[in-house]
Amino acid sequence: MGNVVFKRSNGLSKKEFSYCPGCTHGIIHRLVAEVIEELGVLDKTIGISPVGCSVMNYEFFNCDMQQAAHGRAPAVATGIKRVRPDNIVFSYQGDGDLASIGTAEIVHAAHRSENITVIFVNNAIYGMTGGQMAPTTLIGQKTTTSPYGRDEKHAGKPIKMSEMLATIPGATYIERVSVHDPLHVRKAKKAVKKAFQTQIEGKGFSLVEFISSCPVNWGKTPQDALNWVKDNMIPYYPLGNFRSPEEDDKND
Amino acid sequence: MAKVMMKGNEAMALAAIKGGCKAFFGYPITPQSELPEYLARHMHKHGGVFLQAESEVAAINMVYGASGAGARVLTSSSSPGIALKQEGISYIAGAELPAVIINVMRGGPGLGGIQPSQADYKQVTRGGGNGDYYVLAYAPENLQETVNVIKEAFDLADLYRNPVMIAVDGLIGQMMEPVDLDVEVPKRDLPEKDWATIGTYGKREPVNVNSLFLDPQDLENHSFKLAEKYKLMKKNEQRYEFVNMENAELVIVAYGTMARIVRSALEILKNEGINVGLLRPISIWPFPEKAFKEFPDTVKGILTCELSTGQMLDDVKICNNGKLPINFFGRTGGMVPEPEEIVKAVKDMIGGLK
Amino acid sequence: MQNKIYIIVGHYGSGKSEFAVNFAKKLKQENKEVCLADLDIVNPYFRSREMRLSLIKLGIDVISDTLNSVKGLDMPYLSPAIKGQIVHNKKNMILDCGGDVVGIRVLKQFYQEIKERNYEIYMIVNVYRPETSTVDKIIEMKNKLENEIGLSITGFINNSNFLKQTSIDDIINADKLLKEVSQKTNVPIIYISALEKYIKQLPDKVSGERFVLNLSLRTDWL
Amino acid sequence: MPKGRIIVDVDKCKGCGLCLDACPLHLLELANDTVNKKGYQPMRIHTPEKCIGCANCAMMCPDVVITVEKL
Repeated sequence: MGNVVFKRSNGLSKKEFSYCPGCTHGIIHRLVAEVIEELGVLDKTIGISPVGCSVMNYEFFNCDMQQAAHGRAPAVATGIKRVRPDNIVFSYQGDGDLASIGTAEIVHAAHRSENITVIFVNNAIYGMTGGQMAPTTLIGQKTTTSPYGRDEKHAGKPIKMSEMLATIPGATYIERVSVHDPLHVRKAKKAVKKAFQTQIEGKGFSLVEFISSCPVNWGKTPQDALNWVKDNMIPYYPLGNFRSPEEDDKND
Repeated sequence: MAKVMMKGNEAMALAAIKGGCKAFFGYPITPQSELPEYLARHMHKHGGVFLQAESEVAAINMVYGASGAGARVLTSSSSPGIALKQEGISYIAGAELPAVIINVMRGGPGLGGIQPSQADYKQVTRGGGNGDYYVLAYAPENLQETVNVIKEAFDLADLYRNPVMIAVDGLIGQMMEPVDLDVEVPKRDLPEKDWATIGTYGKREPVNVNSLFLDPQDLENHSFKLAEKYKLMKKNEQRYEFVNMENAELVIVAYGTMARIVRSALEILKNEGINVGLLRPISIWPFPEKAFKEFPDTVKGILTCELSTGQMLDDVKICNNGKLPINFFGRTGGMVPEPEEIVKAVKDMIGGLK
Repeated sequence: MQNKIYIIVGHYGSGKSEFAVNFAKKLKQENKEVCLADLDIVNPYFRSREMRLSLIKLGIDVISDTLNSVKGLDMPYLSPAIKGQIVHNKKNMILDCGGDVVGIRVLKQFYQEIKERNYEIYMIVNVYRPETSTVDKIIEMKNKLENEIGLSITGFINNSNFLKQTSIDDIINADKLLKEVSQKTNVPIIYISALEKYIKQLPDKVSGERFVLNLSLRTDWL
Repeated sequence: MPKGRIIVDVDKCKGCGLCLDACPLHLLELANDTVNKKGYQPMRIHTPEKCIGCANCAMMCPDVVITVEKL
């Protein structure tokens, strides 16, 4: 027997993911689960499932979960965290959920610097409802509700949530990551860990934005979808840190 | 604590604290803002949480989260705000979470006005949001009854794992009245909250607070389970008061502030030798249908009085089932009638019956 | 005789507006020129402006908001005529404030003008309100109110009641409490106010001039 | 001697192929000649003796079906 260097995290349940082949929700779930387990907080973590493709992720995380109304996960997280400040609370939200219907909730959770962690999955499309335009859909990108390609004169330019949230004084840690190759997956995990550490240390609001893919609704093979992330999404949604606790410490 | 003079909104806030409320999430709206203001000043002294949310929508979803995490939670608002909260209320009912919601009703529709109204009757008693559900709803008529029912509401919410709404009109929120906050109210035998998300701490399997049932068979099962619960509430939680029913030739059905005005009208009528009774629903859902079987034979008609254009009227019609003639008297938009107007409506009806 | 400004302050719900309306009528009956200014921007109901029409009929000026509302307005919209009346000094003015410290914040903008005039600041007390239920609490409330206005309270009005459930003993007990406050603070009790039926039964020993209240904002059936 | 070994939960693999490009030595392929219980073409390692146990495949696997050992 060799030395096991990688195995399925106990932060995940035994249940198989219901996602389409090649959907990066699975990678992101794994990273969150691994971090929670490695930080030793799995048994006191409470997660919040959104509305979207990951609506049923309460079945996949091996911790207590609440399923929230569309966009309201930050409010639900606030309710939980305020009455149970010693628990670790995270929400998991897609771009329709967080960047469209739930903009008020995410902005104000950041503004109050709620001591929660938000996992934001941006794949530039509404996956669950059948490939409609999202607020993050790229200019020219064809979806079922932007059949001629997103026209900025009609639908505006894609919203950059991390940049926007980073302008909020209460936001403590904001980072955008991608999972299109192993190197970036490893970087992404560090960001998730940092986000949860920010919460564990009581420093306030943390959010990690994942640039993600949707092979099925984009009409691409899983690998082509990741290439599209690299070639089209990342140039518009630059990766990196937008806000960190250290920076806040410096400014204090 | 002895009797004190309190304003309705602050008495309701204190009653919630006395009822074991540990968290409040809300958003200001007239005429209930003194309630969150009171809790902002006092909640922390009782180890509770007060948070002003960014909207009613957020507030009710915070209630969902906190309740799902096992806390006794309150939110309050007024009619248009309650409309915004319906999304969350539906989720709370669907996920079978307890919550207490106070609705200090004002005139509508739309922005309406800020004066007292009972025009939310249907919003309150028909579930209000999407799906097959009801909220247990009480419409008390004075501060003592309001305070008592709020204290009890937290137990009832926990017992049935369902939202409980206290629907009072703006006058009850704004008026002063003597009240004793420490009147004993019935306690219920409450089960452990083993469904609450408080972390597994290695002691049990993870739990999930949820209202999603994608398999229609599962959702039907869930809906029938909820329906059984509502049947039980209908059986056990109907609450009403009869006033002056002996030999009454007419029964007025009225609740809340309207019932107070009717009481004065009954006195005037009595002095004129006209015997009229009052059925005062205290629970408006479940509606006190049992009461309609208890009317004496002398009753020849029913007059429904509301601060609306006629909403409870439908429930009165259902319970009456075509037996007796029914008239309606209502003022709305924040207009509150004088007892004399009801006296006239009674006389008109009696005249018509003869 | 010089016109005065009477500023009515106190814990909210202690009966300021009912007193203010009755006080305005009393002054009018004494053949004085009266202007009642409703400065309550905190409460949406039971404000003295609800009596605007009947008071105007009696020859009493009523000013409140820029829309001259009676009921149903919950915007502050403070009328500029309030300051005008204070400055012109042509009438006795009653400034009916909202409750607590929050309610009298609005007075600050008239501070200079009030200071230069002959004024009384009456603190209405209902000792059956939980936040003015003891000697210490009443004094604490008095101090808070004075700190907010920057002016001293010149008299107490004992308006202690349980509405329809009031007994004479309730009023007598309140009198004892307020006497102690008065002794400790050197602020006199100006009036003891109650419905006529109670005033008639009051023993001689209670402090303050008897002031008969006729409830006008709260209807009989309530 | 291989430096590493991967153990694949074959019946949970969805055959998405993201692991294929992740393997620096291109040791992985989708099995053209078989389907798993789910009806997918599962991935497999064609030259296991060259595996270095880098876990890049596991990094990219959205269904977390790969266990990696260093030998």
